[in-house]
Amino acid sequence: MSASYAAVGWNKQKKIYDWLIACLCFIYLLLFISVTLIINEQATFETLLIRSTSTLAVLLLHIILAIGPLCRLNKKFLPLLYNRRHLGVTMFTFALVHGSFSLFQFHALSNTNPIISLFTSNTNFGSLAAFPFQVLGLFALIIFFLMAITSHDFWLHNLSPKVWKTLHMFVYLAYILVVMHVMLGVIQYENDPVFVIMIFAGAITLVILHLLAGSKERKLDNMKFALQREGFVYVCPVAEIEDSRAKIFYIDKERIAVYRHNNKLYAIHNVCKHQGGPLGEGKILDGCITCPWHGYQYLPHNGQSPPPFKEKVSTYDVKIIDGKVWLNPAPFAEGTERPGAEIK
Amino acid sequence: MMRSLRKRHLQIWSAWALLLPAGITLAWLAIPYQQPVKLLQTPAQELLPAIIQTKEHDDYTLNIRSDHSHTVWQLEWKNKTTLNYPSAVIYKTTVHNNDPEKAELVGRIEARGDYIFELSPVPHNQAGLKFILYDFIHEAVIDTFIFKNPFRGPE
Amino acid sequence: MDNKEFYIGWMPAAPASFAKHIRKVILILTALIITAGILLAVQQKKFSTASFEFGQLTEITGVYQQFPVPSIKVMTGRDAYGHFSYITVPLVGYGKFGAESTIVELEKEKNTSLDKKLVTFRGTLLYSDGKTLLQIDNTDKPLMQVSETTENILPMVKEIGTVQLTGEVLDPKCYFGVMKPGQGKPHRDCAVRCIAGGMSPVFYVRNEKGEANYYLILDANGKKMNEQLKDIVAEPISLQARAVQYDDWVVLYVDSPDKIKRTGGFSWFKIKDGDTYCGSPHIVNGSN
Amino acid sequence: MIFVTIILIIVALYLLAGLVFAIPFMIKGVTVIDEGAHGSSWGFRIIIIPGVMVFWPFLLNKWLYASKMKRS
Repeated sequence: MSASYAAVGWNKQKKIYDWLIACLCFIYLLLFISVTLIINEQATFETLLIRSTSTLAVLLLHIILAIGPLCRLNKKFLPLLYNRRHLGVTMFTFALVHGSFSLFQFHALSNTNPIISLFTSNTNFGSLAAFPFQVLGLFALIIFFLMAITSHDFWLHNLSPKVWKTLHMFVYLAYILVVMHVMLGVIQYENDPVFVIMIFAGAITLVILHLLAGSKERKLDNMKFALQREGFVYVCPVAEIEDSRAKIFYIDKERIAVYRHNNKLYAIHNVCKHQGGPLGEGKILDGCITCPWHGYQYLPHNGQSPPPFKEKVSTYDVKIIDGKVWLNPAPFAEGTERPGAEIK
Repeated sequence: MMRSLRKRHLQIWSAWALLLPAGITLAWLAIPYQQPVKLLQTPAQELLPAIIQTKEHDDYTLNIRSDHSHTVWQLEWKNKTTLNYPSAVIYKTTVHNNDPEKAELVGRIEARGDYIFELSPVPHNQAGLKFILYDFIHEAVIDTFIFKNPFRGPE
Repeated sequence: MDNKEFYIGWMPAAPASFAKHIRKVILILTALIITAGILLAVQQKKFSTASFEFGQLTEITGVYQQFPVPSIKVMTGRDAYGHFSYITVPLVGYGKFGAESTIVELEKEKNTSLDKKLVTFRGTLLYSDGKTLLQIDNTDKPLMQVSETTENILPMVKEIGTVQLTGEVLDPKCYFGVMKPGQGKPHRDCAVRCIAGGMSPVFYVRNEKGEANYYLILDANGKKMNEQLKDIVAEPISLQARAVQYDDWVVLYVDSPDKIKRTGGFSWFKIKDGDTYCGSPHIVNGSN
Repeated sequence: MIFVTIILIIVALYLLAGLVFAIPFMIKGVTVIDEGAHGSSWGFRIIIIPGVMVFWPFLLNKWLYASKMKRS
């Protein structure tokens, strides 16, 4: 939304969300540190700090990566998605503490600059067992850093949603880097199978969730519409569209949402201008189509956000013949007013 | 979400479905195995058969050993836990002396393992036998043990 | 899903069915976080009992020796036969440096060689598993006292013979006190820095019970070989060397870097038994 | 080693240039390229500094383009 930016746009739900993040992180750190100290009086502060922050960051990363596909599989997970970037910044902060403290611990006070030492101490890139795993962690941290610094809506708006989304998809690369950082790093020393099983279980869970969500979306994308007349395509009977809701159709490589509002049908492009959320999975609230992801709103008849906001999406023509909905997949310019089709 | 991104997601995760398990498995198999070896031992003395006196502590056990004819004597030191001192040296002395400088060195023990030290004879008229476990780097007595003088013979 | 229930983040409250579901999810997450925290903490390897007396300075008096590594020989007493017994305390420097640069500076300051002189050093102790080391740092003004004359103490030397050993090269400062764990892969880069910084490398060999032997490593001429060793630290290696005991430390003289081989690899490739024997010790005459 | 050093120096210089750029950008540029920044809080301006340091050539370009558009 284009109202004046604030540092953090807190509202009631975001505050609850942030409190929950803080509580979960606190519980984890407290448990990890106190259990370690109970069974290992000899544990040192440095190692506790390095291990507690790194394991917490890896846990948070798994949660973050699971939220997306879970929401696509079941809408009731949406409240987790709403403020996911705060979870991401929290994860980055712990990863940064882990990374910078490890850099100090293992490389500082030596005959070489710590950052140069990070790249040059171990150059066994050809060996699996001796591989310099720290570099993997550093690259993952750089990706998390770029994501954290661009997590404000200012960047989404100015880098364009497409560039922003692409940048943030590098998190998948960062994830595999983190997994290998752990596997070629601490697991080579702490070779207890429990650690390997945990990381394996985490990876498999994420892979399954993403593939399930992806194949669900693919079904929608593979919809076929046989009946065509004068550029219009028959999509469904009118009765299938509930009031204040929409159905999404994939025609000519675009997703179009057909909304029912005040006994009329309107069609707009399915992609929200904010983060590309699925508008057709939203609902009409106060006369506006509301995106399920972050609540961005558009008027059904012209695809424009109500003032003072300035977002616009494409609109389409839709008509009803004998209780059947026909949709023309040729888009009008973003924000073009269309009359809609009256339901008799 | 845009279609290109949707497609990219599915492509990435299909690739990850193969790469992640492969990477994890390979890295797991690559954990180097360090073969335990036989350690270098100083030639061990023969342990004498009879335990004459013994003292138990949470961290160690001390035995005074002898052969059946009571002609040779040994101090056996068995660590039960890992000791944590920069130095741990055993001295043998009379009951009233606490100064290691005036005592005779028996030997040094390390953090783990069992040790056997030969004991030099003590005058028969000496009342008892005292061992001092001394950390001479911190200049502190760690522990003292008083035994009956075994050289007086069995009572 | 109920048509009326629709979630938007900026509304003050989520619809009841969403709230109920999310409460369940949060419970599951809490359980996950607790399980993971406990499991990860419990399954860590035991931390070693090594100690680093950080912030606590101790004075040690003994004979400084340059060979085999910069160290102080401290007399512990006289046994029943009148033989003196010594503990050798190797010296390490501040941070990831060996003691040599500090010693060179002290020698320049005093304008004399410290080798074989009776000295009192002030420094920070680190010790573990029967080995004790002293960190000397110029900011602590480490040299308290130095004698005028050299002491002529011959070490008790035992020629052990050629040995084939499998173990790991460590930097002694981290392993014997400063870091836990001070060995293995996570610590590898630090060990590389310490060895590159002139710390005397230590070879660590263990048996099934976890009992260990520690050796100092020098080349065939008794010179440091840190440069050749720094690339193979913190991984299992096998080496062949001539072992000689000097009082309470054994020195391995490695003829050439070819005699050092990596043995790490896929974990099912166990090393053949023949490679791991340890030469039976025998004593050759007790002098240099 | 020298290669790594050179790369690190370049990265450091790039970020430093970004920090220098961030000052005029915070005061003026941000409102030129994004209307949403009008009347925005200082908290917001501070929170985007790390991003400005990284993406400054892109923002500079956008700023120049926006001021050219305004003039013409």
